[in-house]
Amino acid sequence: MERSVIFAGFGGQGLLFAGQALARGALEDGLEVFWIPSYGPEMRGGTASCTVIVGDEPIGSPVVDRFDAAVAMNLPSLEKYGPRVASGGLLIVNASLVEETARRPDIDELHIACTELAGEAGDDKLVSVVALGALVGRLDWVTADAMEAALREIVGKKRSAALAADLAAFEVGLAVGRGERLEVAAASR
Amino acid sequence: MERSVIFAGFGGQGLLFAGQALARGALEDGLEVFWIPSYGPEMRGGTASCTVIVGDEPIGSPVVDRFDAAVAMNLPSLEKYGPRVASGGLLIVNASLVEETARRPDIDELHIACTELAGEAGDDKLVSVVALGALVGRLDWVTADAMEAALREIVGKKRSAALAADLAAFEVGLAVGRGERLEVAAASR
Amino acid sequence: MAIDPLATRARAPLPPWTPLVIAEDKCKGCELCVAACPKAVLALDEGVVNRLGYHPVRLTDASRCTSCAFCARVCPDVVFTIYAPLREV
Amino acid sequence: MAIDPLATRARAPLPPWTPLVIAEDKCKGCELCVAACPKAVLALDEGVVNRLGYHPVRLTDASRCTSCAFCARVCPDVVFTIYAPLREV
Amino acid sequence: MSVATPPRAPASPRVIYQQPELLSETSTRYCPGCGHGIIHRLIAEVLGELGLGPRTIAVAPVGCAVFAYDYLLLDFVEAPHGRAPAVATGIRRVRPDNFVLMYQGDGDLAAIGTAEIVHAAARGERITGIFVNNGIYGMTGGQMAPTTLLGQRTTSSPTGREASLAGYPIRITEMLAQLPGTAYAARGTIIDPSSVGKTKAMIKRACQVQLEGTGFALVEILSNCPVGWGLTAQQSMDHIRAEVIPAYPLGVIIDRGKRAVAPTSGGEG
Amino acid sequence: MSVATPPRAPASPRVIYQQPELLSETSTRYCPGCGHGIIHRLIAEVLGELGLGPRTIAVAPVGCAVFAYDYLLLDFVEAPHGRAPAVATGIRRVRPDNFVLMYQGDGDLAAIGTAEIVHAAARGERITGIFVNNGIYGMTGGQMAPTTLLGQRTTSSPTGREASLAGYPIRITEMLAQLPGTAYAARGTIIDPSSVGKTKAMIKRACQVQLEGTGFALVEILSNCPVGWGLTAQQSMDHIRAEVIPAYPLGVIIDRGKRAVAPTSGGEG
Amino acid sequence: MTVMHGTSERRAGARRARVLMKGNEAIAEAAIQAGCDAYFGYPITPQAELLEWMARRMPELGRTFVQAESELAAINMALGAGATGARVMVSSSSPGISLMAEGMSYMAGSEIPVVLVNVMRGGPGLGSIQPSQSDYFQAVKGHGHGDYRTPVLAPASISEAVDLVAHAFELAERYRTPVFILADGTLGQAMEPVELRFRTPERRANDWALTGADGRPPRVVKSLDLLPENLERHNLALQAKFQEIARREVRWAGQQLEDAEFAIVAYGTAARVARTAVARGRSRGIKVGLFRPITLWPFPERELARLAARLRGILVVELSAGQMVEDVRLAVEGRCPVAFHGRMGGMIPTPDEVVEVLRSFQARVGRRARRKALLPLPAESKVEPPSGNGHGAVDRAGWAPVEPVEPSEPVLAGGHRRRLREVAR
Amino acid sequence: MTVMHGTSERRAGARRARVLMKGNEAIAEAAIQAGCDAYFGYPITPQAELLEWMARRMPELGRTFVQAESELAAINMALGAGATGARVMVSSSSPGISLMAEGMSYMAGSEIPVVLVNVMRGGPGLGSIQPSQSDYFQAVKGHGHGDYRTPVLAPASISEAVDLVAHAFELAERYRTPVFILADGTLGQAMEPVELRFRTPERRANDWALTGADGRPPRVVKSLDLLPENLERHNLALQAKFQEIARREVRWAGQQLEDAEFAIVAYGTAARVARTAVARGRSRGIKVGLFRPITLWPFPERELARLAARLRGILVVELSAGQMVEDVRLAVEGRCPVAFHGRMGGMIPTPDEVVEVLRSFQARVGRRARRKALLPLPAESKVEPPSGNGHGAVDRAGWAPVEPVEPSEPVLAGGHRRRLREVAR
Ligand SMILES: Cc1ncc(C[n+]2csc(CCOP(=O)(O)OP(=O)(O)O)c2C)c(N)n1
Ligand SMILES: Cc1ncc(C[n+]2csc(CCOP(=O)(O)OP(=O)(O)O)c2C)c(N)n1
Ligand code: SF4
Ligand code: SF4
Ligand code: SF4
Ligand code: SF4
Ligand code: SF4
Ligand code: SF4
Ligand SMILES: [Mg+2]
Ligand SMILES: [Mg+2]
Repeated sequence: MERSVIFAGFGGQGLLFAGQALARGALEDGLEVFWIPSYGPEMRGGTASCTVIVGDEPIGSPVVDRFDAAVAMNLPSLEKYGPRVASGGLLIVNASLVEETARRPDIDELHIACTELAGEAGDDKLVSVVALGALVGRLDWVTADAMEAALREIVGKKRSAALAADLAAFEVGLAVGRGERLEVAAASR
Repeated sequence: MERSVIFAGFGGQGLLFAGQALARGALEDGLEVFWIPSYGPEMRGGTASCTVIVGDEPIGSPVVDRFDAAVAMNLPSLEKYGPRVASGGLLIVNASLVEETARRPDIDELHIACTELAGEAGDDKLVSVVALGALVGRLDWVTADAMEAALREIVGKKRSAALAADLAAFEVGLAVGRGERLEVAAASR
Repeated sequence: MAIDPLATRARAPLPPWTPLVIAEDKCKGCELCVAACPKAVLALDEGVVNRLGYHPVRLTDASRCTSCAFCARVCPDVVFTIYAPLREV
Repeated sequence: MAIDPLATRARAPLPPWTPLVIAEDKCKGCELCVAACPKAVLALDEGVVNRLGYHPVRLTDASRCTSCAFCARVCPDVVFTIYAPLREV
Repeated sequence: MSVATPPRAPASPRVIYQQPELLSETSTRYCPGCGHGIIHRLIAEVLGELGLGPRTIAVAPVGCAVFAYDYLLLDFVEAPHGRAPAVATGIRRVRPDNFVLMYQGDGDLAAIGTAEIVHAAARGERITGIFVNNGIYGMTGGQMAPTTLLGQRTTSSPTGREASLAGYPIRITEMLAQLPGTAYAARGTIIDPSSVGKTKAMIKRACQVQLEGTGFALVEILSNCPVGWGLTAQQSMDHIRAEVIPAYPLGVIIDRGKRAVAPTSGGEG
Repeated sequence: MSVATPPRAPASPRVIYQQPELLSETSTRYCPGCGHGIIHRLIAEVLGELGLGPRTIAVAPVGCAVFAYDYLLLDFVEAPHGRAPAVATGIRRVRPDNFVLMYQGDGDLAAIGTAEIVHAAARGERITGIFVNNGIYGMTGGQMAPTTLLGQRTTSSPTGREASLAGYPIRITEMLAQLPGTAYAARGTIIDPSSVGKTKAMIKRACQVQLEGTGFALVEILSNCPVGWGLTAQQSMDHIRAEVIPAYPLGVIIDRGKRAVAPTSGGEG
Repeated sequence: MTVMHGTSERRAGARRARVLMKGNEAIAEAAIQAGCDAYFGYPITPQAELLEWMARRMPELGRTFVQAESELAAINMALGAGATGARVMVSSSSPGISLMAEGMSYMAGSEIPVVLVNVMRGGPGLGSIQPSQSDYFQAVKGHGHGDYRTPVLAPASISEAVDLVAHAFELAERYRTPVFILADGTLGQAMEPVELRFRTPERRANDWALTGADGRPPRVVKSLDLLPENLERHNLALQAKFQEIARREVRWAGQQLEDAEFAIVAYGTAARVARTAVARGRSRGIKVGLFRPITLWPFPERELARLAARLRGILVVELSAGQMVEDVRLAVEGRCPVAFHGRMGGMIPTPDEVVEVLRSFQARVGRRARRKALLPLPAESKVEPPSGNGHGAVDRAGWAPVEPVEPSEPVLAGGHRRRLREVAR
Repeated sequence: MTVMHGTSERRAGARRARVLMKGNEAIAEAAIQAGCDAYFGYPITPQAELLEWMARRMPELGRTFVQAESELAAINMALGAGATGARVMVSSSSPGISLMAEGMSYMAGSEIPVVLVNVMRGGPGLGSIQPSQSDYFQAVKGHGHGDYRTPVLAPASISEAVDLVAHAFELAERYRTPVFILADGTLGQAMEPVELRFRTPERRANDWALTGADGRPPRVVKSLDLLPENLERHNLALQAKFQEIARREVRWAGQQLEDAEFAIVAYGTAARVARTAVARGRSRGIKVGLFRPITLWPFPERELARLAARLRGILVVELSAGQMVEDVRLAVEGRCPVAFHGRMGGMIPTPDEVVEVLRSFQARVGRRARRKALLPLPAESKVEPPSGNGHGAVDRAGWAPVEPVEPSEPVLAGGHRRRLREVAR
């Protein structure tokens, strides 16, 4: 079974990083995974996105008709990818920047004030890590342990302060995703 | 019927010119004709040659297995093209530079002291024009009138001295080719 | 046409007047204008994220702006329109 | 090796001696050597056509040749081999 | 988008600065603080002031400025990477009455397009070239350019450019200025309001040179690439002042004036 | 073929001049009086004297000298037209202990290969280049080259080169000499015994520069193309003296000596 | 249109205006007479005389001649001039053509008309300067990157080259596309009598060309679009154009195909050899005809497919290791055996050599037919009188009738075809 | 060898050493591990990371990295380095590859080994930087001038790319030829788990390479020969080599072909889409399998021909307007209908889209079969157990047996074939 998620938002929100962390988490869990960014000049200044496909078998098609999950970190991303979430799928929206909703009763829509939560965890730039945590917490595609190992691996030991911040942001998101912090997550509509 | 002749010798002997004159003569006579030089760096300093194919219908193949006639203005040319003259064909050899013969009883081999004859006509550089005259005189592929018109056309009116020399050299060769000046033309063996 | 030399100096604009207009949605928050402003009256508005995802620049004190257009000269995104300073009539 | 500095000067060649040898079949009759020869002792042999189709150069007066090798220096076709001049022993 | 009319000002106040007419309303795809935007604006201003917009045929490079045609309201053709001078030559020769402008980055002009720029200059083509030297390949992700400074880190010189492996920076505008076909060559920058003004004057002169028909004209502009350099926009301007200008001195390198070697015959035939 | 032993001289006389060992016995395909032959011989002499023959990897151009490998007894690779400096760079980098020689005509080096020569010089590649400037495309039948003099008739400038249409001659060696990677650049000729000697000294120095490891070395040689110029061999030499040298002055243009900008690290990696 | 096979008419007006011209020069003059505004080139054998002719004539006429610093520069000068709507020609020979791959792809992508002449020589690499046809693949399939096709015209005589030059400009401008003329060293270097039937195609209104945005919105000539959806749309429009060309612009000529059991398929110089070989083969009892593609792309595939169905075999003759033979096989698709004979590196097969190959092919096909009963000659195979194929490209002697046939495979499936239809040109 | 379709074994050793690597970087590191001595390149999206990886790693290892001034320079630096026998890689993307046409032709002609990676993007012209397969023709047919072929390897996963890099060096050196690796933007930009199964091919004695004529006669690496007879001989030797490669080096992989009525033929990224489409198609009742060429040249034509004989139809899927489909048709030669579905300009078809096309194709083929009775499924069509095709390039899941078949047309006739035989390699 292949499951796909797209992370989308402004460049600079750390979306590619979040996607890579998820991919590495999947690897840690012994899964197959495929990560592909939108690349090229539009990366700079404009919008950024990446797709992660996780599966038990080597990933086939790199293109996804409908996403099992989407993380929309700004309004254009919500507008673009909200409609492309598969029925029954998950949509995470960065409530710190976006007030709109996807108006899709058939999906699980989670609005999270990523900036505030990231700030609470120590660094309000780590918005995508919060969203990643929520995704992992909500869907259980990858274990939280694997994700932590992945973050440790990617961020590296040398930058321990950065690592601590990332782990904290991830934990906050995880809690939200698991429904342990209901107050900051707003369901759709 | 297509008929082919190759003019071959050293660069600087005027072989391409002679071939072109023949081609233009053919044109004057309303025939079809095809002229192709050996081209490229080996033209300079080394050897030069050109092939002329004359016919009643547009010329087909530009390559010739066996030549109906060959003009060999130096020894390497005799060695190379002597054997490629078709049986019954004509071989004209520049006796001023070449003493050897093709040893081919099956062809008409004409040895002409081109330098001397050209000198006699006024310019001892015009060796190939003498040979051309002989060819035309011997074979009648093209009329002498057409050849004269062709030379006039090519050499041009402005260079009347050059034209006169060319015409004279051609006439001498023509006479030899027609057998009117037997003393300077030696048949093979 | 960058500067219209034929524009009449006579008609002063009616108040309220502003020395410059900021095309907020074109600003990319690079702060080049902030550094270039001799009067230090430009600053990013950290509270806002514009259409492009940046904090746009704001004129913090219109009264101190001299319409020198330094900001406009260094701005890569043609965010500014500058008006002649108000004449004390 | 262009010039062998170790070559002994002691052993003079036996006569008949020649200051230079011309590789006749390599000559292209360009006459650069003719122009370069300070003694004017080189000329084309118009009576001969060599393997390449040119009139090769000839040393017209060996006795006046000084073995200066100017001809060899300008010859593009390495036609000359030059020997040291005969010493009046 | 905000409109550039001041609020509640019925009689229009005198505009000191506004968006040049030859610049489109579109937001550029350039990163925040990128000099390409400033330079585009200067071109629009100069062409506007000289009234050349309707006569201009422009050539876009391959580099971050590849979308120049989206921003400058001019007839445009897109050249293959580095070949703008050849493309401009083609236009020049068949359209003697048009104004021909080309825009190139340093990778475009000084690396892959070296032969084309040298020969366009050698031919003295009546072309005005804008050469944006940001010492890096911006568009492809910040690799080393021929103009990258020694020691500068880029994605393809991760430990800093080393002469023994990657050679020396090239001052190509000085090289081109040597050619008699080059009527005008200058180097400016855009690090502050004053240098922006001077650069604009250079661009204007380079355009006039084309109109005078005396030969090839080029303005090199030391620009920045905050993203590629890993600096903020303002830091990048400071870096130009401190490091780049010493290596690439500013000023007019050559201006043969009207006495320049003019074409021996009338036109471009 | 005649053998270079003097007739009837039992004890071998002292040889003052003979065919260099690195030159093959083959007659060249060059036209009578063509300078390429002289220059080949000088190269053979210099490499022989420096003992570099067995270490040399040479790069042949596309031009009349394309057959250089038939005449010089060296390891050779044939470069595409104009690309010899890139080809030589490739060799240089993977064979740090070999001597790398390249030979180029003016069409090859100064037209199609402009980018490659500029950047090989800019990188300061340890390569020795021989640049035969005969002001024409010899091999293809005498067309105009970038170095063709103004007013000179060629098969592609039948009424004489006109600057307005075909641009100005390029002094590319001077341009290259500007680059810090160029350790040595000089211009010689081969019009008489004395200039042949001086040119040989330049070639020798250009080879030594490579051995010293200080950068790129180039010797431009003003040569002739009697066939392309429509002159006899000697007339062509006179033409060089009268017309070409004034436009392309002889001499050492730069010799940074041992103090040249040496590679910052040891080798070619 | 072609004069190569013209016979009786030709002799009739024997002394009418014909001039002896070198192929390279005739092509150049034909371009000039066709109204060529600008020529850009770089010297290379065996096409140097083309450039030299232009160097002399164009300035005389006040038109543009530039000897570029390289083939790369030449093709990009053409790109610039072409983008203004000028009539532009570029010429080179094989290695120089390789250097133009990027430029050609750009021009195809940004729909800039230009005529590019390749006077082919032997390869690969520096190869030789002797005639060859080994750039067929390059011209017809894969020169530059990306999905594009270039019309390729292959003259077999100098007179035909003259005709095709004007036609090439027409195609280039009608379809806004680069067009190849694929000649070879023989055609470039030879002299033949040329009838001065020059032609100047009409100019069309170029509502896309760059002239300065004076009183109209700016125009952009480009191939870039970073949005895949847009770039696909652009590509679909290009493909629709290519299909239109494929439908409308096929040219070929036949000779003695009416009763033929075998056909030689050959173009250019190889077709001349084949023509002589056909005559000799006939005189030796082989019922053979000549099928000569004049457009190599679009390849006359329907016509050949139809012909193949009633042949016992096809022999493809090329001055190459076998390139066009792939297109022949794609057209024939097993309808009859296809054999190949080629020479390389500047060699040209002699007519006798071809007849020899034909003989041995005939013998093998005979055996094969008996063994596999694969090749019954269609009983209804009927000879029709000579007639045009709609484009005037009929050789005067001999002709094989062409009726519209169903396109052979591949079927363009589903979405692709639909999208193609959706795109208006 | 390929890991793309690997399934159970994979899960078994789930936690064994795998790293997440970007395709571009994995290719670069694979080259390094394969002993690459020198890399020459020029930045271009979407392959820039390959160059950047080399920029970092090669100097660390004391090997050669040069960022050339252009792609032209890069390929010619490779030519020089390759001529000394060094193991050399060059990479670029579509427009940059076009600029290498002349250099590649020279290297093919002068038999210089080099590996050239093309991370394809949308074209033509500047096009886009999104993935595409529209340089198939270029790589497989007509890049440079002259008669030559380049082996072309097309990985469909990053792990396979790693394997094929080492294999490419082997091929390049064994046959003294440039070799293409044809990837696309997806493969270059994506990250996948890669098993670190790097491999260093053995070095061979290079008795032709340039090292300085020290104690041996000088060597010349060149492609020029002005004597047509000689150049033809050289070309015949090259052709003999290409035939040997065609005979020995074909690679392909199959999946669920045993009982297939339809096959999708696709390579690279398109094959990944096809793989998912096959699974979905099967789940919707279409008996479909996947035939995935790994070598695009030599194309697995015999294998596909044999397969085609027992299929009802073949659907070719490409990220192009239809290029490989020509080689498929050449192989199939009418044995079954061939349909095509492609996307362009950076678009990638979705699996559902492919299934949809397959369905409509199925419907049309059904009608067609009834009408023309063209397509009886061979009764003896028998499924054999998975086994190798001799080169280890078998996908783990699914396999179609290959038995040697007679080569299809064209017959190489007479002299040509004979001359080919005469030439010793
Ligand atoms: C033939 C070719 N090679 C490489 C590229 C990739 N490419 C695009 S832009 C660019 C360089 C940009 O650098 P520069 O010219 O300095 O412009 P900047 O982006 O810095 O403004 C390159 C190499 C290309 N598009 N075409
Ligand atoms: C790509 C390419 N373009 C053009 C040619 C044709 N060509 C061969 S030699 C040459 C120029 C030779 O001129 P130059 O370099 O000055 O050498 P010369 O013959 O004068 O010594 C040219 C253009 C070629 N072989 N390859
Ligand atoms: S006009 Fe001058 S003072 Fe006013 S904001 Fe701009 S820079 Fe500052
Ligand atoms: S310079 Fe322009 S874009 Fe930058 S912050 Fe100021 S207004 Fe915004
Ligand atoms: S060695 Fe000197 S004197 Fe003797 S022939 Fe030669 S140039 Fe003349
Ligand atoms: S210079 Fe050499 S080739 Fe020329 S004439 Fe003298 S000996 Fe002969
Ligand atoms: S990458 Fe650099 S040059 Fe390009 S837009 Fe961004 S800052 Fe400007
Ligand atoms: S053409 Fe010119 S350069 Fe070439 S060999 Fe002849 S004289 Fe020398
Ligand atoms: Mg740059
Ligand atoms: Mg020259």
